[in-house]
Amino acid sequence: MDFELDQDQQMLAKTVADFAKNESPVERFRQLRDDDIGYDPAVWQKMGELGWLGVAFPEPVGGFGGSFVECAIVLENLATNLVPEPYLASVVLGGMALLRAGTAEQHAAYLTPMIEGDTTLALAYAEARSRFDVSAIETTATTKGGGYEISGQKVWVLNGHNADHLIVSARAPAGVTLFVVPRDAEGVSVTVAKTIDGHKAAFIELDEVAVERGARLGEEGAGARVLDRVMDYAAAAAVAESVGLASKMLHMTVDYLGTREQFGVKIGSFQALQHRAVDMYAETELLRSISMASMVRADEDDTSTRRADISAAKYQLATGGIWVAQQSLQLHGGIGVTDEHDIGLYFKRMYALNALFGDAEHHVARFSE
Amino acid sequence: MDFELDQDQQMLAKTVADFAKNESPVERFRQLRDDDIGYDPAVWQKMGELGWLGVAFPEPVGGFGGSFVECAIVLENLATNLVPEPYLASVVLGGMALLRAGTAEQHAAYLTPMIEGDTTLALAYAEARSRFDVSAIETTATTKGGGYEISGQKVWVLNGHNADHLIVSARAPAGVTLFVVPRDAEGVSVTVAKTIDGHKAAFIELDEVAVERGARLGEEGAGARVLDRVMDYAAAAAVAESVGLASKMLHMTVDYLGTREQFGVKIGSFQALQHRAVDMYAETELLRSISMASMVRADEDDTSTRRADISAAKYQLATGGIWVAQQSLQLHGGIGVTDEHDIGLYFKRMYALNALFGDAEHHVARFSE
Amino acid sequence: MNLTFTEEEEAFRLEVRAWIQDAMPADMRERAAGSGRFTPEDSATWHRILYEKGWVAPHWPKEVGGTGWDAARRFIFNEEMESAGAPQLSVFGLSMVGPLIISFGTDAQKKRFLPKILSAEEFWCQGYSEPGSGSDLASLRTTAEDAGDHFIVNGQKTWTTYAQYADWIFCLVRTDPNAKKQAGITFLLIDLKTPGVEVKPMLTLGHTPAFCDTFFDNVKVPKENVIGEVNQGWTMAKALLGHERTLLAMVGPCRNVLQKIKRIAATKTVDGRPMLEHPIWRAKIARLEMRFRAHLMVSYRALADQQKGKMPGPESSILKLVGTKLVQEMTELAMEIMGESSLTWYNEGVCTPVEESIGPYFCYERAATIYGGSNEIQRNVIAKMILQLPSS
Amino acid sequence: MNLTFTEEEEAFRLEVRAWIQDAMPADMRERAAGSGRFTPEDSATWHRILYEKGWVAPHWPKEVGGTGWDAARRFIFNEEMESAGAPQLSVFGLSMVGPLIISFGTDAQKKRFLPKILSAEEFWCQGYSEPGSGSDLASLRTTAEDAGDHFIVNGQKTWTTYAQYADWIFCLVRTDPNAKKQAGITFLLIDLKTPGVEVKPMLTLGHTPAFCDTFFDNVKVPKENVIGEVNQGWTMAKALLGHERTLLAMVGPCRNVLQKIKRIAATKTVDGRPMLEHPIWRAKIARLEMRFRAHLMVSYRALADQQKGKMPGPESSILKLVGTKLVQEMTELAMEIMGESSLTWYNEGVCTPVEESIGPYFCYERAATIYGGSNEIQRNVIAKMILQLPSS
Repeated sequence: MDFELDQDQQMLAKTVADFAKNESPVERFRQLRDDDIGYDPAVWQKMGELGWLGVAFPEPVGGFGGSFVECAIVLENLATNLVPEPYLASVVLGGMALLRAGTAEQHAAYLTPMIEGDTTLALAYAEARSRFDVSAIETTATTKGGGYEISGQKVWVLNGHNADHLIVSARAPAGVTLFVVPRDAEGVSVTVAKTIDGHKAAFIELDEVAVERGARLGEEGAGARVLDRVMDYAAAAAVAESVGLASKMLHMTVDYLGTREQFGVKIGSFQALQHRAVDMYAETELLRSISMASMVRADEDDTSTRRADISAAKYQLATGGIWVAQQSLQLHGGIGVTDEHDIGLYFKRMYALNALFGDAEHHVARFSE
Repeated sequence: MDFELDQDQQMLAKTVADFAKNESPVERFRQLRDDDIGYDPAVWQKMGELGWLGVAFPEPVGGFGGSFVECAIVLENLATNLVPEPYLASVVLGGMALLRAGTAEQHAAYLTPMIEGDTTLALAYAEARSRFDVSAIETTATTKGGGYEISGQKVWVLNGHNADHLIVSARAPAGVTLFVVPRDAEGVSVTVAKTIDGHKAAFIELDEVAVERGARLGEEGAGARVLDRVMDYAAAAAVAESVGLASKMLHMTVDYLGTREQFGVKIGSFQALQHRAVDMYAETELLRSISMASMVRADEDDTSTRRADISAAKYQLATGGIWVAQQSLQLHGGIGVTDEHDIGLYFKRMYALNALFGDAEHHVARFSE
Repeated sequence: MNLTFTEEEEAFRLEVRAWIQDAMPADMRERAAGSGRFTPEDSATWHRILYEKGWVAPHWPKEVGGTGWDAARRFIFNEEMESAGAPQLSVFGLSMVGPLIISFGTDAQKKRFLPKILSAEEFWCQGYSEPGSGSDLASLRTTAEDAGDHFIVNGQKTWTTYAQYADWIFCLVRTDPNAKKQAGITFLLIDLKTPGVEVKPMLTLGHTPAFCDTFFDNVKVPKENVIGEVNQGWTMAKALLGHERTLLAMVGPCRNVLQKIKRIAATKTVDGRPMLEHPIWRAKIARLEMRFRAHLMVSYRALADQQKGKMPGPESSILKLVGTKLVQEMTELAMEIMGESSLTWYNEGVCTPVEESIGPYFCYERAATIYGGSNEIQRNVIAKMILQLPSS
Repeated sequence: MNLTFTEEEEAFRLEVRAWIQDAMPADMRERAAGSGRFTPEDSATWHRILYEKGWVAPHWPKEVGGTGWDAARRFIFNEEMESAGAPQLSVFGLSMVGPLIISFGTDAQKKRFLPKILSAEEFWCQGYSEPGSGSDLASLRTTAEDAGDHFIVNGQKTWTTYAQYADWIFCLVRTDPNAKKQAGITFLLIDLKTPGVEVKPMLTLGHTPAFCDTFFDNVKVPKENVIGEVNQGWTMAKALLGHERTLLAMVGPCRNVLQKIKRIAATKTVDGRPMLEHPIWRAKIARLEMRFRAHLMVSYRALADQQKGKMPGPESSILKLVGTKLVQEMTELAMEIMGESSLTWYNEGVCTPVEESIGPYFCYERAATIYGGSNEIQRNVIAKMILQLPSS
């Protein structure tokens, strides 16, 4: 057993952390909250050049042949400064779905350009009534000519407002199937929705969108299994990101406690607040530790081994991670509930991650199956 | 709306509190833990003479025509010194069942002597597989001659080891029915079981116990409704008792915090412990307040009004009451987990009350129906 | 003990209920049934409607514009207002400075200020907190320098809720810089239109337009605007705190969020059935409802004491502690039930209005455990004042 | 990062598993499957069986009787022992005073004490706490007066776990009454058969025969029984605390209680189905299992550090805090699942043996958040040492 990063991984972590610190202060995220896209395509391009978008993909598709651990490293370190580029949406959700469902040709057409930073992806899997069940969808793909016609409505498509290609799940004659649909295809209408964490997502209506046979990823009916697997990657990714958030929130809170004075002393000298900070530390370390397990297990093919740690990790985000966020806000007092202070931005991001890829009850139920 | 006790009720509270303080120090309970009966029949007799056993019963059966509030007052005040006489078992469980199910003759034969302190009662309703569902019983009452023959096994019959008369629930041809069975009837075997709170209960086997027609309380099949109602009284009684326990535990803990020194100062000056004590105070006051509602509602005939407050109260026992017990132990440190100190006796009694008459999940489920 | 209302009281309840139905404008009724969220303008409109009916200040003495109701009627009135989802009126005039003026103001002050509070001609806000003095209120640094018949006020107040809509602010200011912390503070009323006052709305976590910073740059305030005596402001502040306790019990907000939770849970499905019928989610809702019931009983006890003309018992000290935590737990559950929809943030047309109302409100209520004396400060105070634990 | 074991390690796991099955006496196997509760005699028997196999002290260096296993094998060994429900060995000799003697003892002390710890010829107990010094360990008052070649010890130790079965006690005693609190304390080994020593078992909450008071009345202790230097006892105590951290992580007890919870939940029914299959109760069990998994990963991180010969990272400081709380929550859930059967208290024949074991164990573990440095003290220490928050 070994919980340490190897040398390459340590280097990656340092490079990403340095980038976040030097080139993406939280101020950059703040400014981009009001931007139509919400992030900077030039920075995305640069991430591609630095190889970060391909860390977990095999070499034939333009990746570096690493494991999901590298993805998690990137996410955790980007999170410490709330870097807004759509790594989770495009690399983890879109990329992993493409990688697992697509052919070599499809990889070359859609995955490699994303890895190089030229394009972004989005995975349109959620629907108004699906609530974490990727198979409970009403979007249909009916065969038409040599291809399909897709109709339905997708909700909360992360990066769906700007992605070049959407991976869309739809119910084909043989079951849930994934398709690549260009965002600008005829019949696709995109409504941009702001999210609580200062990002954007899309509500997407597909109205008899015609796609060719080659847009289908894998066999008909193979989509649910792939999505199920991608949801595990996504949950592990959210957890990795939450470790970055929680660590930073803990750090900011401890700093604040050591600086802010009330009643003539540093408030960090008050025992009740000290104990609260210690409990925040404990929850953060529990989150970090189970995140390590979940990022390693994400690549595991055995479903029950993989799910146990990933569900436990997502549950720890929902409990310990959320608690850390709440307490960090509380311990910052009045300043914490202003938009001016950064702590609230981390707080809201934690809640957004909690709401995605299965909430506490979803993972509890799955874990106890 | 009025939450104050009237003058008679205030007098009753004071009399019971004085008795507990002067005549039943916790030491008396300690000694009686090793006694075969576990309480003192002479004290029971005295309670009868003082009228405490009849406060809530109508005058024709020898009571004082009061409300259940009076019962709750007695229980709350007896609890502050862990007075071991079987008030809850005999007055609330046995007495209320008899009152509601029996005829005037049966009241005269079984209820009045109990009210006078000459006898005690027990309600044998629980079975190994019933878990808070009074109708889920396997004990049978088959008609035989002019009477019935009862067979089955009852568990955790409070005061069942010493009661003169058992009220037994059994499945008769027309449904769940209650019967009065003398504890020394032929075919009744009693196994005494010690309970975690230093009391005793009985496991009772009924092996073809023959009873006459006159032993039946009410119509055949009327038992479940009565038991359901009695369980509400019992839950409200447990809550009232828990208010006495929690108040005492809070008081003992605050005293200890103000006395015990560590690191050269009173430990009650440590902010983390102060805040814990305040939260104990909050939970105790929540418990006291909802107990007031539940003791008033216990006499309410409208099921949904009655149940809402009683379930909310029992749930507050299971959450806040238990939490107060846990924290009072923790704040007493090492001495708290010795048998020598009284705090542990209160702690265990709180857990016993929590385990009876529906646990948190039972009342949550019922409340949300 | 008696928890039931008399027949007259129940008749009164029906009268109030009918009146609300009748008096509330259609567009507000629609908002009540939809997002449950009102604008400050709605609140002002409703204030004027109540004023015309004479029901705007049930808790004031009859001679200064109250209704003369006993506590039971006031309680019923509040319950009906909450159940109907009526907008909450601004509390700063009606429930904070108004009662203080009634208790401690001069006749001239009463005549000058009370009628306009009642009629909504003048709205008020509160100037207590400063950037450097949050929990440690007595360390405030806004000064009021004696300049003969007036003071010259300089400094900054923060968290001045709804100052952008207010006409007046009541402030704690330092009038004696040499006195010990709590001494030397004065309770002062300041007209926000006075030159030198600047109000800057603040962007908060919920992006709700509630909080402001208010700056004072050589602001001239006549001495007749002092409530109580000069340098006796701390006494005024403590008297006001007593009023705040029940205000901060959050009974109305809790009821409101519970209603919303149930409305949302009825429309979402898990395992193929509405969440409102799913055992796990029903239980989660029931737990909060049950705790709310216990909390409600604590606040009823305080009300019953008031009804008897007594000071509420010590248990009323926990109302803010328990109520603010509970309303936060409720908004958290609302977020959880919404699932992915809890991401929504000031959108139109993608979620239902009631769903749209949750996120900002959830964020807004994070402040509830901080303002009005943070819950940590509340615990310090209860530990000392009620449990009488030793000082460190 | 790598969380899997090598093939050799997996083979070792099977070897250990097979050996345990083979070596454990039939009556103990029965108790493991039944109540899961063992007598101190069982523990001693099992100790001797392991001793004969050479597996009694895997964490000791090979040259003094350890196994020479790396941390992975030690970890696997522990996991197999826990899964088999084998009795826990007394930790006071093997895991507390033993390692301390190995690190700080003289050659003579090593030769005298270590072999008999291994062989179970001598059992040990711990003499730290005193009635007046609980959390404030340094305020201890048991004195050891210098009398030439020996000390004269007077005082009282409390919470001396299993002293009634022990041969020796290791104590912190005050050797310099004039030194400041933590100075002037010495780590001393005392033979419990020395005249003047009296051991009185204490009745505890759980009525389990674990804790004793131990009294010293002019007890003569040779100076060669000092570990480290005279007046350097505090350094010894701190070194020992490091060992305690992982001992108090409660990984074994948690696993054990989880197993019992599932066994009991399989036999109880709610709404007509086994609790183990009821969504509400399954969720309650799963929540604790999930948290246990996170806790386990924290302890694995500490173990992995040890495997690399490094000091465990700061995160190991939370092990006691989280583990003791978790095992308490598990025993609480076990009680809850038992329903009315949780009333049972040392009965025979009315409940199953595993049910009978819960109540006393639940009571026993209430002490877990108190002993070994109460969780409040743990938080104080972490706040200062790791978070470096300011002192008050």
